[in-house]
Amino acid sequence: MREIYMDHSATTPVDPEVFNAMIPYYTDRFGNASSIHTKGQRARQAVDQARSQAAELLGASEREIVFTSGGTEANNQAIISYLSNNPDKGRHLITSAIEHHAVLDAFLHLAKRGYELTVLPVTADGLVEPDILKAAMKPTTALVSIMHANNEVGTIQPIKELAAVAHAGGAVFHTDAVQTVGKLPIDVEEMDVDMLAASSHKLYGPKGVGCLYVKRGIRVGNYFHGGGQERGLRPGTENVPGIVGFGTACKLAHINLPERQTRLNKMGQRLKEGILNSIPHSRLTGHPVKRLPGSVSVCFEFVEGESILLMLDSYGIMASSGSACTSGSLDPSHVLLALGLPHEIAHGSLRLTLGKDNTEEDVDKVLEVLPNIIQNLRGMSPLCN
Amino acid sequence: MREIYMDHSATTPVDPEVFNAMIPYYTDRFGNASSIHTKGQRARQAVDQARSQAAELLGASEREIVFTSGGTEANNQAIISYLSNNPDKGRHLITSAIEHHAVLDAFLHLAKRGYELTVLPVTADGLVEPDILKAAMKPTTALVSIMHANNEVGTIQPIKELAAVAHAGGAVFHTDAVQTVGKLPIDVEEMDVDMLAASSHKLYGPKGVGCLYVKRGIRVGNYFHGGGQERGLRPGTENVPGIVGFGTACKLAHINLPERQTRLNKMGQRLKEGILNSIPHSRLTGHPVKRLPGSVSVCFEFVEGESILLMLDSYGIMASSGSACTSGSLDPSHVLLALGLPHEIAHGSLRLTLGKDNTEEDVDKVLEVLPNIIQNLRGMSPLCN
Amino acid sequence: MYSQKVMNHFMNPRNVGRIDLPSGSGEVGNAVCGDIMHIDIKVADNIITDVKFKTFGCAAAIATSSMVTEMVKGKSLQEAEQITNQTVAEALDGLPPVKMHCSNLAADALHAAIADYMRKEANKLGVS
Ligand SMILES: Cc1ncc(COP(=O)(O)O)c(C=O)c1O
Ligand SMILES: Cc1ncc(COP(=O)(O)O)c(C=O)c1O
Ligand code: FES
Ligand code: FES
Repeated sequence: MREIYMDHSATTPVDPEVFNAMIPYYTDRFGNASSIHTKGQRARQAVDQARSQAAELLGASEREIVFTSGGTEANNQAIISYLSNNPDKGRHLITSAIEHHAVLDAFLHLAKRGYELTVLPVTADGLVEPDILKAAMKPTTALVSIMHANNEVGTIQPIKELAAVAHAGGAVFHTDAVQTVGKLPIDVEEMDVDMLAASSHKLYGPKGVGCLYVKRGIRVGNYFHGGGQERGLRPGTENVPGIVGFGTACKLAHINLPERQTRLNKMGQRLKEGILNSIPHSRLTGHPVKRLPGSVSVCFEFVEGESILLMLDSYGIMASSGSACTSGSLDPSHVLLALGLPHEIAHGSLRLTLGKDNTEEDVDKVLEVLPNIIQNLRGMSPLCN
Repeated sequence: MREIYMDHSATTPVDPEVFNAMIPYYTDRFGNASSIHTKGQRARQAVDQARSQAAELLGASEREIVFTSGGTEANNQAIISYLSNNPDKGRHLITSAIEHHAVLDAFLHLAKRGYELTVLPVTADGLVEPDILKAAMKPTTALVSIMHANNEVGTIQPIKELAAVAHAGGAVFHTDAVQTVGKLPIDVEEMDVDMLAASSHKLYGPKGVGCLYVKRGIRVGNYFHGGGQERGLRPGTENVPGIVGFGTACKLAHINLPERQTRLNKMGQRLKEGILNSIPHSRLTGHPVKRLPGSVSVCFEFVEGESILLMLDSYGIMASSGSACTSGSLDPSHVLLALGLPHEIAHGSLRLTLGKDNTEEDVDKVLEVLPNIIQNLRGMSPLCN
Repeated sequence: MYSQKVMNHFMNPRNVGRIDLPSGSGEVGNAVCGDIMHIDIKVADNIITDVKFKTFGCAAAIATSSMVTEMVKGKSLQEAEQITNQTVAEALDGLPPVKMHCSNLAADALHAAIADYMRKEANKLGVS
């Protein structure tokens, strides 16, 4: 059975070219980048090269990139270390209701530590409206953090406009771009963000590495305490092979982005329309057009997400859901609820996220089996007859 | 020129068997361990297996292991999250003067946040004496953290005795075992520690991964804020290949430890004696016998560490120094100073740390070239005639 | 995550559907929580001669529903009443800890159906 992986927003395979670039750094060029000897210096050069590759993808300069262990760390560091390093700034913070937990929970942590937190609502399509942000700004607002695109429903935010509002109000602007780096063109200058978080494993790089962009002049601090790595901003022995892989993934993304974007947009469009047209009582979640290329998120009434996933898996189709109740909680995700979806509908969510290796045949296959799966499950459901 | 790598305390090459175990998890079994589908579940199983391998090496149970991005994170999390999760405990903390910065700086951070910190002195051999700890204990002592063995001078601490003193005084005991896991037999039960930090790249595993052992019943918390990974204790997508590599490294260490320990002790002994006997005005740093297998740290009067390293490097010999002034600071390491070495002597430090792939010929080679290097540099030094 | 038995009952659920004119019906859970189980039973001479279910929920919810119907078919009401969430989970070779409340529902729905039948019987007696 051909495996049809459609869960690229969860994670991506490492590109073979990326992996090839990493190989030498495990057993041969394994030096510690802080060591003075040849092996150390070679590792240092590899880290420097990766830094310039990451910087180039983001439109940043090399000194503005801090390598981290992933998107969670990058977001945590941006938010928490910025505030602890700028105690003179106000104590009001703004974020949105559909952020990833790596952002939301960092803010909730700060709220418990005495910061005042505003969580902005979103439209039914998942948009944070600049006017809503404007109305929420206070003289004491120190930091605004709005994600570039949402991982569950794919909605892309008007970051440039939002950053402008934050800046007009005297606040610093951070964006969680974990879902967009490598998928959408990014230029930190043009978007005018002060900080931006990225995670390697979402763009065909290895897991366990990511980066934080910090605009020159923005005083973030270290989140870890320890050695002087990353100019003191990220203590801990550098994950050299991981960083090399991330750098290479950035390089490849930079080259392939326009073509991939067009292709995934088109394929995603067909998948979306095919599903909505062939399955009654189904609806798209997120924005109809402002969405991540190749990201299709839908809700089916009368059925539950995990059941859909396991049925799809039996056909070799791998997807995810915002409502698979594995965590012991019966609540659908905070994102689906923030969009105003009723619980019973949010329970039937399915997310299919296409990637570079998916083919039109993969889309055909999903469109062939999904309607039957939904019909089957509905046949068991007491909610429909 | 044969490369002679003698910097295993800085980092180790990934064992080819470890690397082979990791390979499938990059491009094929690349799933996110939180995903419900087949690829996700396979990743989950791999993480579970690694957890049992790590637990076995430490004499812990699986639920006591939290995977982190390395030794720095494990130490930071142990110290900082333990305290923020146990606000009812006293606010006095104890550590030693020779800890790694990942521990020392975490404590200095807490000291700035209002905790009272005692930094214990060490003997000239680098030992923390249980009696000194006992005298420093207060009714308000919440946490004691003493490293298992020192990375610069190799001294092994009497952890069991120190933990007993901490416990008798009602405090929790953490140990930074980054330098000993895989090199010395470790049994957390028998050592009776409450928390213990390890880092994969010191035991022939990949960089960017490590773990924290947390004894059942000890309430640590998450250091990152985000998803529910590692039962909420370590949010962030699991670095599956890294964790698999670390697990495999633990398995191999468990098998090979006794033989390696004997061999490295013997080879280290010969290297140490060879150096001290052939080079005048040289002295061992750290304890004469209670030291890490294969770790030889010495100081040469009248010369400076970086110069020694670069000269050795020109012969393909890779080593390190506690006084290579790369950080822009001219101070020798805090460890050498804490041992009571005068600045001018500490400046001439050299650390040779042997590993499993070093041979007797490597030792011969160092013993052949090092005396000349030192003589050479001394010939340039205004300090000696 | 799931045992083979759970997956088997999930992929090939037994006794799905509704019974026309059931002797008793039970429904537990609600759509807001994400799981509803409906069980119909047919009873003759104190024996459950037929049983059918409809379930909205995760794989564990569907598998436990299916399993409970298989366990009670042909059993006396007294035997059926002995079935607990624990015995359903055991019959499926266990459930992941976070899914234990699903098995709860299956046993609850069955007991609700039996109670419904008893109530109807009692009402009949009362009338006659
Ligand atoms: C939008 C978003 N932010 C943050 C993260 C966290 O990144 P990581 O899991 O690499 O720590 C993710 C993915 O898990 C994400 O999708
Ligand atoms: C004793 C000790 N503790 C902590 C660390 C930090 O570990 P890592 O660099 O893996 O974060 C190291 C090594 O760098 C070490 O030698
Ligand atoms: S002697 Fe030149 S920097 Fe140390
Ligand atoms: S229905 Fe959600 S856990 Fe079973």
